[in-house]
Amino acid sequence: MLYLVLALSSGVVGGLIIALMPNVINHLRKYIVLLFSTSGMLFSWKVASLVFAGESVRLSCEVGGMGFCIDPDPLGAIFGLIASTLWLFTAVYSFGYMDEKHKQRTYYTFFLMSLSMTLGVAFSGNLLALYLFYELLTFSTYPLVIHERSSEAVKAGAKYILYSLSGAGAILIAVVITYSWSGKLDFTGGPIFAGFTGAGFNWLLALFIVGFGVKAAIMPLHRWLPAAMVAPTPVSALLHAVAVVYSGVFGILRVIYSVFGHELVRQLRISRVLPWIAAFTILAGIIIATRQDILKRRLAYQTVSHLSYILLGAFTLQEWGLAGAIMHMISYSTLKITLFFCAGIIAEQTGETKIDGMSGIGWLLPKTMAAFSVATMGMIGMMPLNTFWGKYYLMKGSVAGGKWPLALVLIGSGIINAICFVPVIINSFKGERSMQNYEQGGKVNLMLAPTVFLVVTALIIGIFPGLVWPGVQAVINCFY
Amino acid sequence: MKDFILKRISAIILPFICIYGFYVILHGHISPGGSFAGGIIVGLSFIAFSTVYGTEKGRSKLPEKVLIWIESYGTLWYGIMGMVGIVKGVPFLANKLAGINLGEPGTLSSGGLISLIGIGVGIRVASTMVTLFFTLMEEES
Amino acid sequence: MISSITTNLPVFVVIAPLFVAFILTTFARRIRLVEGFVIFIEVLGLTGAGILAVNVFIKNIPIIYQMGGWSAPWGIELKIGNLSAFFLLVVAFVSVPVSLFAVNNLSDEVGGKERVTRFYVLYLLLGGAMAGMAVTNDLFNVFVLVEVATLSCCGLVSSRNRPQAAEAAFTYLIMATLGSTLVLGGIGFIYIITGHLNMGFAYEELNRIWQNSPHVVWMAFSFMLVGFGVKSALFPLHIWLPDAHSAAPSPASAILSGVAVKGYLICLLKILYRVFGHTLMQEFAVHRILVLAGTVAIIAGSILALTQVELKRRLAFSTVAQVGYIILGMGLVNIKGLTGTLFYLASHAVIKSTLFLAAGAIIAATGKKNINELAGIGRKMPITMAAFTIGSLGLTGIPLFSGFIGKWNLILGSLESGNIIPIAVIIVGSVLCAAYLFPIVRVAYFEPAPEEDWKDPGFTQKIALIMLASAVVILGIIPGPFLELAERAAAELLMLR
Amino acid sequence: MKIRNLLILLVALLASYGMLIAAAELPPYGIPDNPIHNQVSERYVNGALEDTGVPNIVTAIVLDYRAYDTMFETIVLFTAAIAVVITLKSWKKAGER
Amino acid sequence: MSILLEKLIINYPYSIAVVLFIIGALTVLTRSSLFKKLLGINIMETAVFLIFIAAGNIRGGTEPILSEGNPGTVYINPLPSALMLTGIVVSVSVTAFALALIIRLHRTYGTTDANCIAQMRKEVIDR
Repeated sequence: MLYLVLALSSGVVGGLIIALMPNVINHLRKYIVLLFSTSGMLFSWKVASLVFAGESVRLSCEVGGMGFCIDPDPLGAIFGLIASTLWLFTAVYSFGYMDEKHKQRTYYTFFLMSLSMTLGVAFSGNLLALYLFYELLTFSTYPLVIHERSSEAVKAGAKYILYSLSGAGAILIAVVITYSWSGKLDFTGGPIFAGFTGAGFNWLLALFIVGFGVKAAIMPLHRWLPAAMVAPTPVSALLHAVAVVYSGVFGILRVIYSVFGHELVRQLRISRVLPWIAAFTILAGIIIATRQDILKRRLAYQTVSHLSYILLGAFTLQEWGLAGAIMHMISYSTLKITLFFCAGIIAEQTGETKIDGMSGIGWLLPKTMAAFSVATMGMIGMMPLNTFWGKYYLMKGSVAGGKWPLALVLIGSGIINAICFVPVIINSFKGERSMQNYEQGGKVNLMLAPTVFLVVTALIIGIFPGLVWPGVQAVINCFY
Repeated sequence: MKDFILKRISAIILPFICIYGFYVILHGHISPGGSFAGGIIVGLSFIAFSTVYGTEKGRSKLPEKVLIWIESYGTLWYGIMGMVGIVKGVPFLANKLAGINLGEPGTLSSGGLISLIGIGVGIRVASTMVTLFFTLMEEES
Repeated sequence: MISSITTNLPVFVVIAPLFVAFILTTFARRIRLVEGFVIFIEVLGLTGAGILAVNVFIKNIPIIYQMGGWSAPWGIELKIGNLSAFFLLVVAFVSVPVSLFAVNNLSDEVGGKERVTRFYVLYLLLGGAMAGMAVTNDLFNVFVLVEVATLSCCGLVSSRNRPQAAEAAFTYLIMATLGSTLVLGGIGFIYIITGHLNMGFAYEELNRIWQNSPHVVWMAFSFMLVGFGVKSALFPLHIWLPDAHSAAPSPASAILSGVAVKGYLICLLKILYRVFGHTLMQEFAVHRILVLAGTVAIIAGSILALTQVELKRRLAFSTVAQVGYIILGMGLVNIKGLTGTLFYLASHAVIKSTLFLAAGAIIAATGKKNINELAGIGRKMPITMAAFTIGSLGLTGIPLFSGFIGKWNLILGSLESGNIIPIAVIIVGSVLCAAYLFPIVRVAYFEPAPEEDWKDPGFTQKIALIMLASAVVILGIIPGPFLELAERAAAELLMLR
Repeated sequence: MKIRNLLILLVALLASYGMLIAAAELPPYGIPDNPIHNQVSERYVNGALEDTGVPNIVTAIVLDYRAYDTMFETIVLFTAAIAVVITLKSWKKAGER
Repeated sequence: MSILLEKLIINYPYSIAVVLFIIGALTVLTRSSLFKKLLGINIMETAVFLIFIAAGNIRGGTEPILSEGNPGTVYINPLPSALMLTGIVVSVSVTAFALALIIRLHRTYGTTDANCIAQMRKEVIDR
């Protein structure tokens, strides 16, 4: 209860402090950011431990004649853990990246605020709270997207906010329809539509999935994501590879398992189409990625593809599929953020953003490129990296669901991942480069430390998947 | 306007027009016509005067302050007449209920508040007409 | 004494501002006194409206006031049900901060002391007419009040000493008079076939004998719709509004967009539901027409607002779009929809006043009219821009702001009426609303400010902005009794009691 | 411009058709038992004298039965006067006087 | 159709009022001269007044002023006349205000034609 409030409020409070603090103590800003992101992480760990211990951490209030309720369950707890933990690393990384850059106050303010919003999405206990925090997340991340203030950035920001608001509108309609059909919005006590049935639910589910799919970057709705890559790298890494996009994925998981319930979804006709949409997105995303020559855009399209791994797991409606989805959620986030960190380091150190221009980079930044290679292996889904397990359970789930072609899709996408990123690595170790003719921006060590740490974490989880398995098990027990 | 005959004739007629207007106002409740018609006639007499003798002369007869005063308090007069009812403990604008002696029908003093209200309305209608005329006539300052 | 005041409160809330207006002109030069009087009477009116609303809310039976003691079919009666109390509260509340904002702030836009005094006179007359519209229960009285409101609105517009103001005022006057002529014609039709001017009696008579002359009822419907549609700027008839509302002095724009338009909408609501009655509306499919007109107005108004580059014009066009929401809600003949409409009406009254006052403060401080010139205002005028931002969030319908509850109820209502298109339109409308409001906020906060010393407006102006903005938030967070009042008013309109 | 006028003409024709039908449907002109001559007007005609004490019934209605309307009527005149004055008079700024 | 015409002829005041109304509306909407617009408005209002007054009329009725002596007289309905008294005053006020606006526009632009003013407005710079 108290921990919940602290976890949710730490971001907002920190953001306000940074926004309002006088200029004379700007040198303290980093420490404030560090303090509050740490507190956010610790308290969300505490909340998660309580949740996994089976205690109910509930916080509900009546606002505007409508009940908003915060009530994390294992799924939300896991999302909260991922987000808040990675937030700390990203904060450290940003200290290096944002060093001597402009508009730091705005950046850190909204950086911390969006932590609160993400945790709110994760811990929300009914659809209204989910919708509210989803909207607020859009607004609190908008300033980060347009951080560069260039016309391109403004355009990207407009695209981002327009897409997100349209999605949110679809969600609002769906929420109202849910309310008027079922009369309740809380997730606790089984799915909302338990025992309902009818053809109308096809459309309702479609509406929900379109709404959340905007942020989850399902294929026709993904266009804002590559555009949003104009943001500074930490933002792209955290928000557009993990937090924001996960809020969409998380929303879809919520809708399927907490609003509709997998039994109902299994009865719906639409449930036969959904896995194939996910599969299409997986392949199309990664294939488009191979044609990008800017590293960050390539990573963005890879994000599009990999998000649909998780959705695929959810859409199979199998226990193993759900397990794979959760596994992939955890492991993919660590590695993807690593990839973005590496891209950021490269861009900062050498000013290279195009892939062709990266020949020989590997000799200049060996640690970075090593981390990059390991992460790429993970993306391909090799042993002994954690993503392997995610993929493994996904395949298991899709085969168990009697949809073995989906397993082939997964394998194929792994291969295309290799085609897409191995050349980058090889290319980066070709030819000679000397460090002299580059001006070095940022503090490389501050940027490198979290990167390496994350890679190590990924390896550890990959070798001992039992570390995270209880959480996954808890989620499955909660829904099946 | 330099026309001698017009000036003389209007000098003779206009007072009677004015008096007639007041007559119509006063007899509004017992004969055809009423406060509005009478007010318009009174106003017209002044308007005719200032068309014949020039706006300045007309203004000198009815200075702006007087007009503003009449308009404001003429409209307020209506409300005060209405408040009589409230003071007597009956609804706004009550006449017979307020226990006012309606007088013997057909006489000038009959109708209780009606005649009083009528006089107020008539006078302020006249002043409004004159004000509108002066304001529309006056040149760019 | 006290008892006489409380029993006569319905008429006092109407005539008090009018009486003050009459005597203001006699000491036109002493502007401080004038402003003091105006604020005083506004606060008094707010108190009176509050007392009335509490009475109605507790007793939950309409207060009937028979003017001059003549009972209903012969005399004029005032009827203060939940609807009237609701709208009285809105009018009285909004006009207080607006007059606070106007204090000591008009000499640039209006001119010398006399002009300012006359501005206040017209302002009070408008307030009195609005209060009268809220409480009256007589058809012809509605027409007279509408005329008072129209003339004072046009006067307020033309009080700005710019040539455009006169032009806008003339267009406004001609269109509005056309509208009120149509309204008078509609009243005439109703009166001729029923023989009653009192709304209740006309309702009974009309529902008894309408089969005899369906075409007359139909013409009466269309006259009312077109007439009040012109006056409240329903989409195809809105052509006068942008000029008028952007040319007027800022407090006037706030009161025009915030309250005046709503007054006509309330009259339309009264006539549709209290005179014709919802059965007759459904008989003639008027509710479908309303929904259609509302959807068209939302989309078209928002798109037109997107194309504007001038701040006040954009806000004016957004008023066109928002009127669409209210008309749409009138068409969903059920409690949720009408509750949503009424609540949305109130919240838009508050929000649009906030936006216009903030815009006025910005324009007064910077002299910049266009949106792209407002870079960095947010830093230099924090309070003004904060109020503007809160208003934008409210108008877009973000949760925790007042607009959201109205939209929520509207969507529920259109679900209840089994109509899906309005829902989509409402959502599209709010997305468009974000599209035309948030660029302003972005430019104001996230772009470098030029080296000029722009300041927040004076003390009273700040107070006014803070009052309105906090009202937006409070309505969004604890609508409680207000929403309850709106629901009861909706039930009253549907004659479910 | 042409198109606009044509459109207006079309609307006008439509409206006139509807209004003519309505006019034909209105109660026949000048008949004593039209709905408009109901108890309201009877009360006015028969009771005005003892209610208000004035034989001119129109005045009785204007200034007594429906005096509230008439008050607003005078207010309309007042409003018009103020509006005309504010439109045409004393253009100078506050500082200049 | 013939029945319609018959009824229209019976209700000839209403028919005339309709014609007047349409004339006025067309004048307002199509003419560009401000004066003509104003005249159109007045014509429309007159039409509506005509409808009211005609509705109040009774064949063979006299004006509603009680006169002692002949008790058998039929008085016309006084209410519409009273209402239209108000209506006429209202239209007078509107006309006055519109004239004032026209004068101001004429002072500013030197013309009373809406189109010319619309063209000129571009050139006029705010004071």
